[in-house]
Amino acid sequence: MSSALDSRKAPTRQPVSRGWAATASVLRLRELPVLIALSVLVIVTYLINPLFLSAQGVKDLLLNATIIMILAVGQTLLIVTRNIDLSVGSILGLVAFGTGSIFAAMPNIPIIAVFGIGMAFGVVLGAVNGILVTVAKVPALVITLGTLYVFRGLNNAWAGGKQYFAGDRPDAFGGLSVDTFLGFPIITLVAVVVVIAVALYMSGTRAGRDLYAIGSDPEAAKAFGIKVSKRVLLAFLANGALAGLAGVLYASRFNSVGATTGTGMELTVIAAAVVGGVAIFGGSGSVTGAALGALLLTTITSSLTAVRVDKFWQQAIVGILILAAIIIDRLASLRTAKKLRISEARNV
Amino acid sequence: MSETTTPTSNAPAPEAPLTRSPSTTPWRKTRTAKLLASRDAITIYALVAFLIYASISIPRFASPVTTGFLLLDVIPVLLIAMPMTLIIITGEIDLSVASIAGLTSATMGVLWAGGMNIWLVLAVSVLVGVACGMFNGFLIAVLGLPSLAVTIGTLALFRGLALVTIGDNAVANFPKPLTAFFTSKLGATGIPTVMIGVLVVIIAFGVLLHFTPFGRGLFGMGYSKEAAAFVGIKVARSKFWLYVASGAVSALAGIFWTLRYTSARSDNATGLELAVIAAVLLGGVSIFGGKGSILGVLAGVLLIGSLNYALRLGRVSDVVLITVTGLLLILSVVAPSIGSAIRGWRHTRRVRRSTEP
Amino acid sequence: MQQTDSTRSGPLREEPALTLIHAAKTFGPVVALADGTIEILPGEIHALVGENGAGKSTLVKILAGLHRPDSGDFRVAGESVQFRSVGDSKEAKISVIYQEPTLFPDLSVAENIFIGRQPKGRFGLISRSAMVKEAARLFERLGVPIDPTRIAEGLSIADQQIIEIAKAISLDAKVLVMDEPTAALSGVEVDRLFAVARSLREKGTGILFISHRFEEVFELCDRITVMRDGRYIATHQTVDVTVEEIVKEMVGRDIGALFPKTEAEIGGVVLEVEQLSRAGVFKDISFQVRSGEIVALAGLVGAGRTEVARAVFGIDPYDAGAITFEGRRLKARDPQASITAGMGFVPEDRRKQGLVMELSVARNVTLTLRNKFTTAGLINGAAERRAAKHWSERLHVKTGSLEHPVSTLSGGNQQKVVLAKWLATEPRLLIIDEPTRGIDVGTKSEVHRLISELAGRGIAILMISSELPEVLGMADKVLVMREGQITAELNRADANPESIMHAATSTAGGTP
Amino acid sequence: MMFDRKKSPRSSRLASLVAVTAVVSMALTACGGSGTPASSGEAAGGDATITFIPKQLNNPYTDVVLAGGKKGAKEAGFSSSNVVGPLEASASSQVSFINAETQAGTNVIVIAANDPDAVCTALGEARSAGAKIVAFDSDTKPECRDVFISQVVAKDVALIQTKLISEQIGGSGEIAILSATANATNQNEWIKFMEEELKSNPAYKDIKLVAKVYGDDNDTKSFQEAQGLMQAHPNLKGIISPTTVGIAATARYLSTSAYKGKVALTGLGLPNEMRPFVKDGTVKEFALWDPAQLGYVASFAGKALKDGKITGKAGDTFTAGELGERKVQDGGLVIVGPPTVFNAANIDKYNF
Repeated sequence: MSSALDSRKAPTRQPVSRGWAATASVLRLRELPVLIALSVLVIVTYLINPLFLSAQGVKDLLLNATIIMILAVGQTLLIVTRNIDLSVGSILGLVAFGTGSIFAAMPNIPIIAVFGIGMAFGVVLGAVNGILVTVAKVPALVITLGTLYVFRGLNNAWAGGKQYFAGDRPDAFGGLSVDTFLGFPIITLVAVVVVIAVALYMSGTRAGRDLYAIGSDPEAAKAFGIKVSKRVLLAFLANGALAGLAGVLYASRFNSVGATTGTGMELTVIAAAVVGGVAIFGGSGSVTGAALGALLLTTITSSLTAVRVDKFWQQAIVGILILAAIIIDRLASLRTAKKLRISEARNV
Repeated sequence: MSETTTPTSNAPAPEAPLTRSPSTTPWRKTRTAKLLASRDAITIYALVAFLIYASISIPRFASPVTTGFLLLDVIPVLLIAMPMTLIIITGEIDLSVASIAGLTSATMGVLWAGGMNIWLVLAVSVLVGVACGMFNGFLIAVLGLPSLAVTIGTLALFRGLALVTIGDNAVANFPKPLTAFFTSKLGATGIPTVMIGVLVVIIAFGVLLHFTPFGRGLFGMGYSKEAAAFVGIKVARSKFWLYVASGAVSALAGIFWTLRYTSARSDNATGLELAVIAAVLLGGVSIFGGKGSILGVLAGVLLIGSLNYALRLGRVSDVVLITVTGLLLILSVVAPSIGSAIRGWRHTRRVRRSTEP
Repeated sequence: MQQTDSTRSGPLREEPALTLIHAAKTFGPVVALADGTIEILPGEIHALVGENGAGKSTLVKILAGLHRPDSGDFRVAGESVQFRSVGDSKEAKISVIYQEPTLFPDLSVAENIFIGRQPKGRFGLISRSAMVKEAARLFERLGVPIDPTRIAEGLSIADQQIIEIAKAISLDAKVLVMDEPTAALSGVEVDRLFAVARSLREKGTGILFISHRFEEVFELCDRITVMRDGRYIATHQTVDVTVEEIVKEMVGRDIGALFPKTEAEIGGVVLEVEQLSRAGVFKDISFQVRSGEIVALAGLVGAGRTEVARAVFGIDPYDAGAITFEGRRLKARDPQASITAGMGFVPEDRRKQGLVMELSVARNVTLTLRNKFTTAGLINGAAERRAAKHWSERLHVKTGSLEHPVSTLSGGNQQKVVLAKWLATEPRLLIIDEPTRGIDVGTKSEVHRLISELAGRGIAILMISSELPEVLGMADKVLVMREGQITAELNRADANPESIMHAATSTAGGTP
Repeated sequence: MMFDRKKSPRSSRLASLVAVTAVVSMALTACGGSGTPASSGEAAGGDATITFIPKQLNNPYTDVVLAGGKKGAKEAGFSSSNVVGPLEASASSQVSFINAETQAGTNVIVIAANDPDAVCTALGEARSAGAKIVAFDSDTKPECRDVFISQVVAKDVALIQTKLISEQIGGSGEIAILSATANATNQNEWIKFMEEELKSNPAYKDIKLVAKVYGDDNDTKSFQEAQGLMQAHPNLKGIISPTTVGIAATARYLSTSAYKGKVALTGLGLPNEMRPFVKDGTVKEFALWDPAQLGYVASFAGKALKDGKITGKAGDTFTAGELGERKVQDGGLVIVGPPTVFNAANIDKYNF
């Protein structure tokens, strides 16, 4: 018996064929179930209501996901390091209103400058979170719950009853969320570029990998010499910048920006990341997954409307989806653990 | 019984195994001082200081009317904060509480409109809350899923079910005597009659947390689930029942909400979860688990509540209120660590200086 | 097994790879290190020994750049250095392997080796394939079959240490510090580790080896430095000293026999385990423990010993079989029922499992007794405090106040709190998993004597130990496990190192 | 209450005490500072006070209404007028404001109810404490207030919107309604009249109402509801949105989509918000009354109630400043004035 076992765990691993390894690693991807769910959803909806995939339908679908997608990417940067930002909705609101104010004050300002200012504003707000979390060493959950209120309060104080409308902004700015390039709305392309850039950073740079290490075991990361505080602070800044970008895009797409813009968005964003396979306690998950999660969540809403499912069911279905995502993750890790347990026991 | 188990002469302990010097175990010298300087005591001081200040400087604040309106306002938060305190002490969280309250409210509306007996309606509504709690508890305690993620999911799910249940209707014609009861006051004290029930809940959770073996176990679990398991604490089972309790109490809050405002709607109590958590953390409960007290939380809830009410009485905009709530929350966690950071820095400098030639 | 080659002639007098002279470090009022002095030559294996609290860990952390010494002279390759961070230490080619390896569980094995300096490929992005290839090459060189692409979570401690060593090799470390690397390893794994260490020595790496196991120190190391109470005591050529001399320097006095086994009267069966099985973990485990008897579960790490004990106590589930305690069937998965029945469990990981580190000494002691000090369901605080005081004094727990968190106590005192906690329940069976793991020599014999005494009072003891001398010295009966099964049941008379190792490994040289 | 905690340095305790006290006193300073503005002279010997509680603060429509209200309060002779209210329009959030006003002894409370029932108990308490209750914009249950200031006759509002949509879609086709919250009293009443009119009026026999959706007076939500309508109902010809937030969001969606000019949109909107959409052809015509007048009349009604000139029963009359005399109708209803229809020709004449 033991010889049979021995031969199975032969020390020299047979080199697996490259093609098979690639296929296997694709199949192991956590993003796969999300992608499948998304495809099934789109196809079924299309079969019931062909209008769902009309040019306008696709455009709406992508536009709906754009802002949540960008926010989910930023959130992933933080969740991977075992942090979280509950204040993104408030940051988005402040930046969106700020964008409205800028155009009101300087109607001829170049649009690119507005993006710059919006993102810089986001960075400043992100820095408030990041500095409080890293310098005072207190949990991000509590700090950003606090800044969720504080930023919203500032937004209300600043905006009061004032709202800026699409008509107050240059047409070219609003046009960003109307015009398409190769069938894709321009702001969606911006989001895609953001996703790709951050995904490359997270998987292909040392600093990006450090983020995973930090989330995987913060103490070990410190012992290993990774500059934990610096990296986490940078993640907060990046998240702030992305929330700022989302705020500017919000102002481009929607009609009014005011005191309550972006309220309650934080849970949708976190839900998108969770559905996309980002582990809530850090260490694993990808930006692409989170972006797909955002796309899935927003698409569900649209397709339920398109197939005329009672709209009251929408929120319940979103809830079920989140639960399904974490249960799937759990089952997968249990299976791996069991496999490892068995092989460990024999591999003495 | 406790006397007999206190080991005396027949205890099977080894007689003085080798140790170099017999130890002394001083007990009392730090206990009182520690209690007086503890994190939750700070919140209590702040509450008392604020109440004194408000009574003196805000016209009409010091009156039984204030007591009544203030308490009516904080009752839902106060109720839910109780199980939330216990849950956070074990190192978990429940974000779905407000949605459970909403679902309860929706259920009440539909059943009452459907002609069910009001007492039966109330009973079923509590059962709905219990069922929601069991669902959370099953996912978190039995399947071992992270509570933060699970309850974000059930936050959406339960609120969604509330919408499915009652749609966009509102049911308002609850029996007059019942709704009147929920806003009635105890004589001239201004204290709402329902506070008696709320007090029972508070005392029950306070005793459960601080004076029972179960409560002891919760603190242990909050620090180390594994160590807790080794001393026979039923980690999963304790958590499960905490979530059930949370569901049941959230249902009570939902019932209170519905009858106080005589309106059963799917969006009742939306966003209450963040208010509850903010109050609990302000009351000195550690988000990492293991630390906290019911008394501190009580002070936290009342501090936010009375601040709230005082500001409204002074017609200060809610803008100030939410900003202040946020700042309080941040400062309550940041201030101690800044304090200790400064201490640490001073110490290092002193050592450096003394050792450098 | 390897030949002891510590007779190798004294190293050439060359530039030391690292010297630390009179280093001091205080934390508030606590002096962690009063005089840290060590010299590591290239191509030597240098042992650092001392009791717990002697300052070894602080010294290691200074070398690692985690702590900055308040004073003292620190040189690497002759150059005076001031490490401000772990990065500085790495820069100076110092690699530290901690007792509990610090891998990132979510990252792949290859990534764990190369974190922070992953090889770059096109466009300046990390080249995963180059990384995996390089890791595979390292493992090949170390002769271990670890898949570089798997995630680190779930790896055995031995494998984790190998990965740490691979990391050190790939860093081209000039000094390798190993803090108790063998504490959790089985015999075979220790041999593998030693082979690697020796080959590194041949290549000129200076190795600092910290261990409580003298046979290892004497087998492997060239020189030995002894520390006591935060101070440097002496450095010896291994060939010039004996274990007794070293121990004397460590404790500052003579200590008695290491394994003070006293004969106890063996009574009736307390615990009977029949055909206990759990898929993939252990199978058909049957044994009995009688009152006053010390039964040792021996075997290699990962053979399933701890898992059996956990299942018996009710922490883990089991698929089949029965556990009978004093004639009554025990419920599965219910530690509380086991405690009520009269069982206690001193787990191997004191910090994570044995104690709630942030809770006070008193709370820890009475945690097992939560249900005893109650009146009408409510805790009687006074009775609880009396019990805590009583048992802490009985075991001579040294603490400023019973209100202090357990984390402020020394390792030995913490272990006493764990024991106090269980003795307070007046158990009739005590399961002790690795009773002396990470405990210094002085406390070690104290713990051994305590266990003997407990057996003498009629308590049944089920002891899991990876230290053969401990097993041979203490046990009345030895059960040897291999791959989840009991392969031998030896009486005290029949138990010897050969018989146990044979049963534990079965096929000689079963190293993969 | 004896739980163990990490021994932590006393100074950190002190730090948090200082911090908490600092914030609290800061809040109080704010309270003392802006809480009782100089204008509100409580002390002026029993002079009347009035407080407006809108559905939600920081809403442009509300701001116009309140500006009118403030103006009216001044002219009517109130010694102080205040605005308090929740930041989010939820059913129960207005109650604690009513409570605080009750305690503050405010003479007249003017409220736009988020939920006709939820505010009733609190208003009852306010009335028994001597306050007069004027509902405006959105009614409470009739027994909970003294008078209700309505924009226009509810039925007129409904009819003008059905008329506009019928004209714009040429009298036949599918239409949908995008409303505020599902419980909004006034919107629901209008929708009821619209449905009746569509059924009973033979001129509308070819118009089919296919959907009613709710954007909760939230810009994003309304936007997405509009989008959903287009997808779920490919043959949709027109949308009625009887709420200012809803019509603006829908207009924004239509103007940025392929449906611009193909799907008609009308309803109730603010000219300032709708101007670009009227000019770019997304919206042809829409309606609204002058919101400022609503607040203005409410103030005068409140004063008349306070002075005992009217009691809220049918037939009472009072003078609403520059707008002249107003008469209380059945059910305590006071009508402000007829709605205006805005289109490209006249929209630039209005600034609200």
